[in-house]
Amino acid sequence: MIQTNGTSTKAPSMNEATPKDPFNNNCYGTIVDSGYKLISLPVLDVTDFNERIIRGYEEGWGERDLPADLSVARSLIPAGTASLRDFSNIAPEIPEYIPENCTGCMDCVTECPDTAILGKVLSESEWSKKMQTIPEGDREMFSKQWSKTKKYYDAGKKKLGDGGMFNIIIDPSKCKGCAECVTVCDDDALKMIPKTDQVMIDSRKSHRYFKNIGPSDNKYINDNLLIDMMLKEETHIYTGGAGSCAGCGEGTALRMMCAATGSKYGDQWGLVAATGCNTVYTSTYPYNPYLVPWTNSLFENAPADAIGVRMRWDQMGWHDKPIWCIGGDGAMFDIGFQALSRLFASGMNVKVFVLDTQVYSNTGGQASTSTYTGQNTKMSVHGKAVGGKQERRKEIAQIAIMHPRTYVAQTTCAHVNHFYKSVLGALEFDGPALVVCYTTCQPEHGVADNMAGEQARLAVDSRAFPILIYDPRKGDKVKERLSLVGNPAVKDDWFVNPKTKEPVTFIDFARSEGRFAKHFDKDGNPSETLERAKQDRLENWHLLQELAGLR
Amino acid sequence: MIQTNGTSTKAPSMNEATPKDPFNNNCYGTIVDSGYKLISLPVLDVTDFNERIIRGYEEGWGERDLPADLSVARSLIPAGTASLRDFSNIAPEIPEYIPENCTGCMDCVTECPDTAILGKVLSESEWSKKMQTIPEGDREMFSKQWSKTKKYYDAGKKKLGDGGMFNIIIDPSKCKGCAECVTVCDDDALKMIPKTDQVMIDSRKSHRYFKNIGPSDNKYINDNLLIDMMLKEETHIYTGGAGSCAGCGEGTALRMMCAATGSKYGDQWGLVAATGCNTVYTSTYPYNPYLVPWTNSLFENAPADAIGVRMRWDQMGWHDKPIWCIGGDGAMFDIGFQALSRLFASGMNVKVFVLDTQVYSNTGGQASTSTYTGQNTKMSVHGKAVGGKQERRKEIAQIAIMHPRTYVAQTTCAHVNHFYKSVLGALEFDGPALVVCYTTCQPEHGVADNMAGEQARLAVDSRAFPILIYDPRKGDKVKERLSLVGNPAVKDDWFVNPKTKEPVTFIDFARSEGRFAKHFDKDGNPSETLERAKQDRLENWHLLQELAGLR
Amino acid sequence: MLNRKRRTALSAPKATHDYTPGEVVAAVEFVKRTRAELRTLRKVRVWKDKLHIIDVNKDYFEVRGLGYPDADVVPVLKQINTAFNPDTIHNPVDLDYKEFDTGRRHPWAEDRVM
Amino acid sequence: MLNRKRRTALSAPKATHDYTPGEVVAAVEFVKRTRAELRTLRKVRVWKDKLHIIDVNKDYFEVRGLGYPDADVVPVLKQINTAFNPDTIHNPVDLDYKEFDTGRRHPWAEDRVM
Repeated sequence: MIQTNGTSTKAPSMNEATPKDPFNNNCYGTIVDSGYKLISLPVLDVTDFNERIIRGYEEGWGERDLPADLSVARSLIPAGTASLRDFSNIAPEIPEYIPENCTGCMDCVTECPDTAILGKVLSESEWSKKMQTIPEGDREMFSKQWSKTKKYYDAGKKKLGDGGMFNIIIDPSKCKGCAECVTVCDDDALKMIPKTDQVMIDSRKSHRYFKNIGPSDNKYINDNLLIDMMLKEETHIYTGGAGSCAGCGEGTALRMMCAATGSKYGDQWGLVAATGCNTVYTSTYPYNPYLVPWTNSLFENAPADAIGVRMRWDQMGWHDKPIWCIGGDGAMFDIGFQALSRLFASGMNVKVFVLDTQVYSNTGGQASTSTYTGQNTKMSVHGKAVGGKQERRKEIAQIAIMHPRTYVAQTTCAHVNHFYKSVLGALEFDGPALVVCYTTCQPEHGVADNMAGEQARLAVDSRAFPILIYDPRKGDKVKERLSLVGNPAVKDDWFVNPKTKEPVTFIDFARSEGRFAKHFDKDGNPSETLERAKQDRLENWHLLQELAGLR
Repeated sequence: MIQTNGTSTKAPSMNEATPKDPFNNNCYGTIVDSGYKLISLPVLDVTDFNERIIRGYEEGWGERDLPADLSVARSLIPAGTASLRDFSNIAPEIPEYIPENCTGCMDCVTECPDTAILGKVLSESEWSKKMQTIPEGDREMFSKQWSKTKKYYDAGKKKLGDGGMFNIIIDPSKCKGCAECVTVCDDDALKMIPKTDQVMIDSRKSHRYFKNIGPSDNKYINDNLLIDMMLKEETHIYTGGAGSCAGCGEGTALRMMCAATGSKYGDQWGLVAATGCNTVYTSTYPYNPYLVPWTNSLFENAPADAIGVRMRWDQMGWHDKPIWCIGGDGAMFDIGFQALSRLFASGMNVKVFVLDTQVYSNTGGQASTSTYTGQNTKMSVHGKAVGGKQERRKEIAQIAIMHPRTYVAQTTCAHVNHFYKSVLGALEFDGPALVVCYTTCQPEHGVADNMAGEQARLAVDSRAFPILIYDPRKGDKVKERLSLVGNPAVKDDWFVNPKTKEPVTFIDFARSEGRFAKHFDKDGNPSETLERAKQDRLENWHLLQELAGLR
Repeated sequence: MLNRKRRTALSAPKATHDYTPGEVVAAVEFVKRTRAELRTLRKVRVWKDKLHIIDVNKDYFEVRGLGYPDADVVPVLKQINTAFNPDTIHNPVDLDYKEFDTGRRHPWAEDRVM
Repeated sequence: MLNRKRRTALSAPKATHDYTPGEVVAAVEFVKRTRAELRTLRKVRVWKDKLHIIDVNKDYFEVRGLGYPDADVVPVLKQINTAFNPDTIHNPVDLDYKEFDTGRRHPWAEDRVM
């Protein structure tokens, strides 16, 4: 028998195994099982919502047959209901783990947009005992998925006398098959395989056993190694089951931001979201991936909304509970920019996280002020007369730096340590903070589903999107406060790609994405507009170098 | 007989002498007479408007008896109707000119908020002829108001063989008695005197003769001496008769901006105004001081409105006609900031002029993000618990500098040459430009009516409001583009006042204005909040010094 | 230019007061007359041993025998809203006189409450 | 760290093609098979005398006898949306091979008209 979570009744709970979900992969908790996130509110009955409304949608009759009662009419969604959503059947392939190649680097776990690939480390002695709890017929299948890495096993044996057994597991109910994890794995420890019946049964069982055997052993987790934070349950504030596209760069960004915040504050913090893709895929009724309080008012007023929440929380004495205000470039560079600026001027303790896809992704791809020169979008369509957007990109990071005492970072999910430092630095700062995160939008950028990390790295390498951290506490000059560490060849105009020995310019970045494809003639020569875009990016890089005292 | 403008009919035109206005001081044209600014539009009959609607308001029966016809309902106002407005009776005193002390510096003409003090220069030979046209009984009274200055007379005689006779005249129908002209005169050539009947008769006659004798002789006007531009009729785009407070700093700023633009473009340009004091006092029905097209949409969208006008003008081939978008700090730092930022990002040829009073003057004195720390306003009332505004001032100039290729200036009307250079530089620049002008708001700042210029100078001296010009064409580094020339002691923290030998800090500025009065205890010691404000201003100055390569 | 230019000499005072040490009340009472007999006040010049209260027309009152070294100068300066620093007002200075502005007013609706 | 780390060696190619000078069409036809027989393409490695078309699983096709000095390498690289610079592709380089990404796709509604 597969052990499941919760008590057994005649009608199994949505958080238990069911005939449709025989190994209870659709369930609360990420590394270990958990009950529903209950709440004491007269307007929201979590158990009723999850058992009745989620069931209606999961079984396919919700939209037709759910009564228009108060619960539905209020449109409130309990925390983490996306955990109960089943995505098993949306992709034809799934990653397979090859333990003998794994180094335990945690890149795959970190970069997954869907909380669908998980890691765990146990001491060998504890692991041996746990393996005995696995049904005999599955024991070999499951135990051979564990890896003896240098990082946990050899180092653990040396330091602690007991090696750490390391495991990577796929949650087949959440994986969308984007292959981002396979792409970021430099150790050939993951590959895509077809979802045969046997593959799916083994995957579902393995995920179930993974959750049953308890949490990671914290003694193998080095708190200074930020990338290991996802070995802890409290970092999994953003569950799988959100409705974002396969490989969505935003999903990863939100997961990592939630992980860093969760690592310090558990679930004692909140989110105010500006309308955009992020609000659609995290609140498509009745599915919510967040395990912390979340609200969405409008496109334009998220920072103002967050100011209001902050004031109320402060009145209640909750000064130490962080509030993140999140939105896309459309919301933050454009429509809500004034509210954002007002927030910075207020000096209030609200953190802002921008999912910068350089386009209004949600509404069909209109140009924003973040859009690059030459980019082909709605509102800047590439045609015979005009080749894409002609304006220059607005740089919200530099603008934020010029506001009174505001912490500012620009980062990407591909720069894991820089990302986590940016987010943790924002949280530690005693005032407003802005973290602008480059995120790939596959359909609007014109890149493959597995390319979010690679394209983010190329954006940085090509000076399309320099990373930076500006910390007002670091001295009394801008050049002491602004760090460009993390950008390659930080004193040069361009970084030289060691794989081609050629400088990596904005034109090289443009060659790799469909949104700029029309700028190249049939011989591959770039347009005059694209040359201007390259110059624009160089000037922007020069400005940053000057501000950082490097020029 | 006093000669008047226009043809004589049974019912004299509003642009002619009337029993109420026997010397026709309320008339079109500033240095010389002019007819109505006619326009060929089916929706606006200028002559009917001026003769019927203006007459109704000037004679006091307009609001009661004017029919609610289409003209009234449309709320369109012809150009320059404020010329016909009579302010003779709103102040008890009026300036008197003392020609023997005058140096012809043009400060009084330049700084008047109401186009009520005018200058003229004629060759002595022409002047002698013109004096013969003055009725004999008034000839001595008028001719002794002319001055033989070194600047025009001595230098003219030497260079041209004919000295320039210089005259300053008060328009008694427009003067509000603020005494700004007397205050800025360092030569004791102006003083305030009571408006006795004789004083008013002489003043009205003198103003009439002044207009009758024709324009200045251009050979005495050095185009490189910017302050002399107001000797030319085409610079008087902003007429007297606007409804601003006595001594309003904004009135001077708008006049000077209009003068500089008029000096290059005549009346071939336009204005888009954001709601605020400026729209109220320049369009209080039926009075309009502008001689160029003007529009006002909303508080928040003036830059967007200006983008639309620009696009249409460009479609019509009017690429070379400038558009100024004007607004207060409420409109530009706050409510319309997003539209402003969008305009900068567009790269479009629209110039923005901000009347920065550091407070929502029009709506009764609420704090804006431009308000200084410690300032006592509505929304930041000074009380026992909290001493005025606690936030720091937002610096829109630095923020604008971080936008793509935007010309930026910060200036004041007290720095005449800097002001004119800022405005002319903005006009010459082939893209978006921002000119932020410090302007005193007497009732909200708590200073006397005559203090606009003095307080603006002190704002600069005390680093409350550093002046700057940032010209993106001046090099490829910020430090090459940003000039702080014009600020005193530009390399030091504080300027030392030569009249006290003490450093002039923000606290000294605060001592001089009622808006900060509550920060001083009965012994004159500043509050902790004010010390923070001083530190904030020093840090802002340090930032500018760093950006300009001086630190 | 609207800038620190030459200042022309002032003519005779419109009224004078001879300060007697300890009699600051009399000096303040004298200064109160400026409200009525002078126009809008512009500035104050304070010598070691006298002070001028000057209006926009450069007419002025003179108080003799009271200068910046004296403690009693403070209430006189405060009476006319002078912008001076009480910490440094008495300091000696290598100048003929110190000069201060007097343009401060009560702002509109200063005591308004929301 | 998600960064330039060691690359493990590739195993044997899933298919090979021997390029004959002048027969670029055949090489392109071979490459078109990658659409079906490989997974999502990841990158291309180009030696002086051969090239590998590599998918996300690091399975790959090999074209022998065609390298970066050859003019015919261009249509082959273009066929699979390689991000390379045609001005410099043929330049000699002090590297075993040059490596390029192949992740470009048509963006959503690329040809939409407002």
